[in-house]
Amino acid sequence: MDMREAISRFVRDGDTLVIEGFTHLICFAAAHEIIRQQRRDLTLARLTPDLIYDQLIAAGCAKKLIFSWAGNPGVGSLHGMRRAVEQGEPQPLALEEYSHFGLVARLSAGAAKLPFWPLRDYRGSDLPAVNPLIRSVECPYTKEQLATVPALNPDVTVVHAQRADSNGNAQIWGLYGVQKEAAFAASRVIVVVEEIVPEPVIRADPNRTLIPGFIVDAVVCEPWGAHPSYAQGYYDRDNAFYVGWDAVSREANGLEAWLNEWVYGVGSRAEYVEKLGEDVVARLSAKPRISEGVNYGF
Amino acid sequence: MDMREAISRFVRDGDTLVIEGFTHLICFAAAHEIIRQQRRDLTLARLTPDLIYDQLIAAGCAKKLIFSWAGNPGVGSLHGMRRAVEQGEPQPLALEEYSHFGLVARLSAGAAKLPFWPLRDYRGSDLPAVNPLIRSVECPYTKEQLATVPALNPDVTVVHAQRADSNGNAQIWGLYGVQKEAAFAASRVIVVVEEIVPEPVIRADPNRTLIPGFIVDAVVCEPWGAHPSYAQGYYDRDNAFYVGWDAVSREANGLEAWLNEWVYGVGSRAEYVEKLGEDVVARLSAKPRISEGVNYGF
Amino acid sequence: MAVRAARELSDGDVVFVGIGLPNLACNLARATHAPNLVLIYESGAVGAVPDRLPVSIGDPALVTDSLGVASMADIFQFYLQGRRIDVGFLGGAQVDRYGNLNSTVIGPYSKPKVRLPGSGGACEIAVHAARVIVVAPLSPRSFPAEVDFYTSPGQAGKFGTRATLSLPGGGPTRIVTDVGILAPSVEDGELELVAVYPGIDPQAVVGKVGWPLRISGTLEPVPPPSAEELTLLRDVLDPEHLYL
Amino acid sequence: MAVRAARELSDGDVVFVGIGLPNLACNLARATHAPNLVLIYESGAVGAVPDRLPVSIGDPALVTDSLGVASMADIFQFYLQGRRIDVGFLGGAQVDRYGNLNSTVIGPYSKPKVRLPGSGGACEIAVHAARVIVVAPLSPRSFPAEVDFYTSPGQAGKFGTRATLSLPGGGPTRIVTDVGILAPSVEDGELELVAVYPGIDPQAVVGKVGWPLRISGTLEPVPPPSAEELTLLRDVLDPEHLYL
Repeated sequence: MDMREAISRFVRDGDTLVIEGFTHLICFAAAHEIIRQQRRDLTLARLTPDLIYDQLIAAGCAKKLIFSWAGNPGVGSLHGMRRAVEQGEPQPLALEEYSHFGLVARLSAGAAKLPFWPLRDYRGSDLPAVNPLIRSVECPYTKEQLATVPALNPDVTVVHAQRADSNGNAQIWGLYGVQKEAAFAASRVIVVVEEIVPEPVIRADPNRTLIPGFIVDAVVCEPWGAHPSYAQGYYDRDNAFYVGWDAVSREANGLEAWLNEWVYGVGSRAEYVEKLGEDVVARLSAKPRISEGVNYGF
Repeated sequence: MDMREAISRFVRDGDTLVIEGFTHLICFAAAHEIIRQQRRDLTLARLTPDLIYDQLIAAGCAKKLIFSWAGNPGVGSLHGMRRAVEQGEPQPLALEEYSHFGLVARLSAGAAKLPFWPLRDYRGSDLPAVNPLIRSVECPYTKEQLATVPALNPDVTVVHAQRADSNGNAQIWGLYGVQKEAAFAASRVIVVVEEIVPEPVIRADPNRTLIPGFIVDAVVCEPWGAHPSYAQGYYDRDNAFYVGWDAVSREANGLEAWLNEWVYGVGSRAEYVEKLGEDVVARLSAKPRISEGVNYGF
Repeated sequence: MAVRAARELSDGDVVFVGIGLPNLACNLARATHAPNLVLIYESGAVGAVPDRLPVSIGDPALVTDSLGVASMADIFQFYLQGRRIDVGFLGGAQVDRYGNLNSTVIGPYSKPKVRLPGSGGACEIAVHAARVIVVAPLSPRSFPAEVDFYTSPGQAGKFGTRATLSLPGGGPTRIVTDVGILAPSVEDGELELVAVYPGIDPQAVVGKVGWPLRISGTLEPVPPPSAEELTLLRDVLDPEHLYL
Repeated sequence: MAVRAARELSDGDVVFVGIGLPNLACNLARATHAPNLVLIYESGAVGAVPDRLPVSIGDPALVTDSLGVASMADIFQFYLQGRRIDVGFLGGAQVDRYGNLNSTVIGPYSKPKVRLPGSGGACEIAVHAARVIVVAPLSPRSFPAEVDFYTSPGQAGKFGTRATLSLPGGGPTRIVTDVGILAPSVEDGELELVAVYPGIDPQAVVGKVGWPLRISGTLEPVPPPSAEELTLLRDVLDPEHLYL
């Protein structure tokens, strides 16, 4: 399935959407297609909104953000997000805030179809005071109070992975983030990969499979689909892009011009990569560091 | 460290002991050394007691068993365990019974240092009626009642793995069982491996690491240490042994004779393997099915 | 029974498989009408294609060439409790009139006549799987009116019905025996005889259970095993006759 | 500050590392007195040995040649809440008299003067790590008597003390600044000046915090960075001067 069809069929106005990936494997290709298809009133959830949600918010796709750390890592603020929160531009954005552990726990509960998840956290913190969804429960054994967060069950989760077979059995190596929990928690799952591989490639190393194909609704092959994020073994993080985003996004018209050029101005990820140019692709392409195989025989 | 020293230093009379591994990677070598060193009054916990706890119980090491499925898979009863429960021979054995999910949840809670774990289970079952440690908690969001089990924090967990470096950074492929949870839940961790490999072998494929070395107290190299269980890529399960155990263990003196010959009668795992003989080793040795490597470069 | 159980599976079903007959049934279904069956074992093997009949549920042949391996915590939390399983297979020493299963003890728990292995994953499979197929030969001893011990919940029982207990899965929907098939009635969840195998007299089946067995008004015809099914079972899937 | 922070680490410590100065401090410690430091990143990299200074906490260089990779659920549940972490590094826009940290908002939450990134993993690091090293330059604005928002708990505050709150970790034990080091007093957990760097007048430090700062009776001497430490930092660990 191509990205246009996957987004068109599985992402709807008003959905709660999770595109996860902690620094690694953040699916910008899906976000850009969502922007092009002008989805509206999304509730966006992610530990680190990162540039990907900054762009979705600036493009007017979102009405609410659920998050735990909102910044451009190592660089500064997310200006698009701040304009929405502080000035209501292009539209107001409601915030629901956790810590990383809290949001990981929300997705874990969602994946396990439990209504809540317990964690030892938040005592001595103001976070529960500003988020009434952080509550507590009494342990039936020790009688101590533990914090709780409610399950988060997205309507759609997009997982970017290095590779999958055509049924969506997806393999990830390097940082896992909360991709597995986000996928199992969702009603609909879109898997986007650097390569579609024959099923025997997956079956030759089953311990690398993170997402089983039978929970996947669409499989999209989108090389370089995570840029400016990265895919271990495929391409490096484009740190210069992250640093440069600060200047691009500082004013609304700068960010808008960027969207016009790099999102609305291209029809697909393939065009985006072509526009990125050979130099960037060459600079970021991964050098080989191939691991050894292991024996699955008996 | 050799097995004798590892057991001598880290397993004590009265300990709660977990030797996990679901069919795969069950560390009989550690159990046999515990029998030789005549540890007493152990509380043994395992999803499937299997032959390994049948032997420990028959050897008089255990006073209590925490379990969820007590049988010889595909064969029949565990006769050593039943004699202890039904006739108090060689000593009485207390039982504490869960379902698989319940015991997995107890170890997960232990690993997470939470006092309990919630699960949607046991309604319509008699299990909570015969085990007062299965309780319930009210969800702070939906007000529904969920089952709970208390944390299980073993004094010692023994994990068998295919390989580790000398610091105990241990890699497992094939079935994981609850080895990770059992290790993180424990106060002391003994890792037993088929091979000690140089640290760069571990570092060349970090996604295969299940247990980090810094939580490990002892690393023991014990080839064929899981026989008659198996190690994927090293040797097959000795199904004939499992089938044969029924006749061996049906009478107390048969089981005792087996222990005399195969446990007390050998000084180490190496002697056991030698006694096993070349034919058995040849029959069970794994055929090669080597996976491809993946690229960890950037 | 393996043939009849196999026919209960639909192509594409995600099946939580136990060892023995269920395993055989799944492999037969995969080889015939349901090539896209996804076999999941509680040991953690996902999409297994064992090239030998596994003796244990954690056999290495289940891992080699499988689609994935999951930790048991993930299997029980994300796959089973996460409601990703269409069909669970269960057996039991006792099956009662509402499909409650006992695999724990015959007699009282504290002083059992027979100590059975216990739940394993059976309780949670009965709670969560969208539907449960029970495979058990029919006899008065193993089909009492009420089980001695409720290991795994059926359609109703002393604790209430699935609805009053808020059990997410469908519970036992088909009981495949050696003479016919029982299924819960829509009205009250009591098992009734819905099919008998060729040559079996429905009335003779009635006496083999410990309650007054109702015979469904629409008794389904069950075609006998085909030559292809039998050949597959005997020559390919269980050549060593471990389970046949 | 990187040199001083590095010296707070002992060989063999299991350290939960943030990006920037803490990362630099850990690599300096590894290169000098603590070769067996285990670096863990909340992104999931365990035993990382980055061959370049990572710009982000999830840099691919943290994975290549690391000892292991864990899911974030495992990192937070089994490593951090599981009490396997000896040292956590934290910063914050505000550090108050009891070591409470604010990385959420300056001003009221609903109408902030400055919206900061938020907790990330800071709250749980402050709750669980056996000890927490805070790295922050000293100024009256960033060291108020009480933080505007309690993101991460210190030794005591409006909610109670660590003991009354049953917080498992040790909380902030050392606050490494650009002029000296603060540490909580044993009596009441209030931060006091326990060390000043060469050439710094302790009295001048007092005026730089928003509460009457006590000077410890046993002010520790702090040797200046050695030539080796400076060379390592400037030429090897941060050759592009990202953080120096």
